Amino acid sequence: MGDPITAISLWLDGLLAGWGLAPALIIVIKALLGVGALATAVLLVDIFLVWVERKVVARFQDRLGPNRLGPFGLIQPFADVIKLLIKEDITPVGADRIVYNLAPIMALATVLLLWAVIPLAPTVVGTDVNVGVLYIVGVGALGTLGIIMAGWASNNKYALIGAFRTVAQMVSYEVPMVIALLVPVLLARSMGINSIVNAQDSYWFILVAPIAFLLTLITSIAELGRAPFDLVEAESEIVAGFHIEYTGMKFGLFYAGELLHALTLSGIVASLFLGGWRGPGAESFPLLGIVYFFAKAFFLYWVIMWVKYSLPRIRIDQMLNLNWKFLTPLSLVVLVVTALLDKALVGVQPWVYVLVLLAANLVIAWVTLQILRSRARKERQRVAEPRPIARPPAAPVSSQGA
Amino acid sequence: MIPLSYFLVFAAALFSIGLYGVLARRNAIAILMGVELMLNAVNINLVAFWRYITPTQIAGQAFAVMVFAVAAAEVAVGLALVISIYRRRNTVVADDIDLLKF
Amino acid sequence: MTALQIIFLITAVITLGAAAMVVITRNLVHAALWLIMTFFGISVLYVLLNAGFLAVAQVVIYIGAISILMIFAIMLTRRVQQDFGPQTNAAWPWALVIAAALFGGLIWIFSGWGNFFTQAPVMGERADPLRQLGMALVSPEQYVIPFEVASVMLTAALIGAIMVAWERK
Amino acid sequence: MLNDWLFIGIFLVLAPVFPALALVIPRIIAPRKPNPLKSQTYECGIETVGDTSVQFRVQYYLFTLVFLIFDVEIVFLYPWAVAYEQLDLFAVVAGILFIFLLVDGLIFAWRKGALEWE
Repeated sequence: MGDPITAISLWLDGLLAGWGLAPALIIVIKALLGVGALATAVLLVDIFLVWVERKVVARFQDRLGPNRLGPFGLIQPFADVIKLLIKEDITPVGADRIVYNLAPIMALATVLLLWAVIPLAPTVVGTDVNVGVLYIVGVGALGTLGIIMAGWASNNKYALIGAFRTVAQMVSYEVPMVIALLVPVLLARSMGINSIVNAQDSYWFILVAPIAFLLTLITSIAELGRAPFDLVEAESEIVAGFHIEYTGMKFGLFYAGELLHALTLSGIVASLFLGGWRGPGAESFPLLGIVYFFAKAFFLYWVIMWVKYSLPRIRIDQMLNLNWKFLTPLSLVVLVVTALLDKALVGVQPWVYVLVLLAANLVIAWVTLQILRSRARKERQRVAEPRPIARPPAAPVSSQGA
Repeated sequence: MIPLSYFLVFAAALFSIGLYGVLARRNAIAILMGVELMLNAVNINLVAFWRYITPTQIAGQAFAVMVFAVAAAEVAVGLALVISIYRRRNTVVADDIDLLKF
Repeated sequence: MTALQIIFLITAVITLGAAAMVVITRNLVHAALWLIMTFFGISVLYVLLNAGFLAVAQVVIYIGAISILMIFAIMLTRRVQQDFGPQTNAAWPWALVIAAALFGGLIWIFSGWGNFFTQAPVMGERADPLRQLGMALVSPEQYVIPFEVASVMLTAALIGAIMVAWERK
Repeated sequence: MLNDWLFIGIFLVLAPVFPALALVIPRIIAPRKPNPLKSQTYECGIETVGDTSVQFRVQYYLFTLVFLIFDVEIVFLYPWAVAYEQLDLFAVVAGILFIFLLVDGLIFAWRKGALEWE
């Protein structure tokens, strides 16, 4: 009795066949039920995430967080949802109504779509489509589109500037992300997420590709637009960025999408590098796999929040420099080294393979740190030089703004 | 099952729509959009012929990949030209960009 | 009518409608959004053709990169954004005639071809087009030269576009 | 093969339904009293001046351009990585050469200063 999911699936097969339905129709009905169950479960987790977010940020700031409504304030997010539902929703003057309403739907729907390929347990896999990793990148691109639609349709300068910044950041960080994601694909020889999890049966890929893991995590945080990469919604400059004009549930959808996106990306990173649902006994008791998966995903989610509430916001030039002059070259180096070593180490014992790749990663990390240290020394000298405090503007300000 | 004719008719229609866009639009960016439609129609044909005529050889898919690269290069350079012209002449209407005439 | 045919027809009608809106609509940002819809429909057709890799590559490259570049270009040429006048040139009826003639001609040529109504051969369970593609792109007997040339071309396009679009003040 | 995509296809149809529901419910239960003052564009309290479509820097275009080229090239490497088991040394070198051509473009953009935000 280790596998209730397969049992339910078989029972449904028997039941529907008993009604005299065609086999093709049974597959469709089962897929429909699966999608409905998965999406509902994910959205419930999403509501729970509101509570996690508020509780954890309170602890980071030495507060208690929501604690009045229900045990530990657990009912609080439902109250939040009801409040958002009965808020008046205001469409700003001059907005492009269709695009304006479509944008928040896209923001949440694209995040939901990612769950179609994430394996929760050995038997609870939405679908192991053979291009899973690129599917994730592609759906992420659709999310970018939702943001640009929101910013443009709001008919607000700040929203448009915020959307432009967001998109510039998201597309920039997609480059090292796509390169870093190539490393687990190379190691597993497959793009299917579940195939990648299956390939990690003897060791997790974080052991052979720790730098790729860190790169994926950093670029994920940037894709999310969370601190320290939250200059896209810098309150002091452009108020809230692309969702400035959204009220009530429309704003709620952006908020829910952002929280769920964080957990989703944590889950993807956990699947690609931390073995996903793998853990002792997960093969024989698939439900344990769900527990392991969410434990790993929530651990990474907590790391993302830890980073968010610890680091200050970076400037836009620093953001772009970090991406193009540090993360992208580093990811290319990691990819080439991994590819070459993998080909050179054909037929060796697994532990030799792991040790050599781990050592190579450590060497790369050490060299990178040395380069960074010397750059930081120069930067400290540059900043310490005496500079004029304030100057009157020499020429009229050019028309190129924003 | 879907016969090959469906895909070919679809691709021909898409190509014609793209051609109309290229010939009729005034805005240079819109013309580039028409070119994209035509390239996509070509791609559909390549992949359809691969699937229906020579599924064991991968030529159709490989050339579809090349068309992707060409489309990306075309858009990158084309839009760069449009932006450059816009900054100098303040227009993106293709009929007004007739520098080469004189 | 099988289920696949119905899915194809719905997708095709939506895609062609979106493509028509791309060339008709006056607002350029809307044209770009319709273009994205067209790309998405085409990616669904790739799935129907068992070309999963091309389907996701279509979404990543066309929707995720090319469309966003186009939207940026539209917003950079901002005076154009407010141009809601007629977006077609004087010769548009001729363009319509040429496009219709091309469509008719293509259909006429196709209809005389013996394989026009051919059905798709069954793909074996062991067929793996993705792996086959990966090997074909870098194998010396097949497409390694076009592959590397594509890379050179993209690099050249990058250099050229930067030179054209960017001028230091 | 198509069965794999069936799930995603159904997901594609159903995924927008949930957020759309969340937008329809407030239509019914939330108050709706629009007035011209309320629906003004928000800009820190002051009245908005001028046109929404401000002039953007060309840098946004340049970064997206570099991204486009990189994205296309890296997507082509994915089949190469999937087929890695079957590749001989020549094929591996061909892939690495592809990456080096990519690095070429990056070095050019860097040297040219197109990656600086001014």
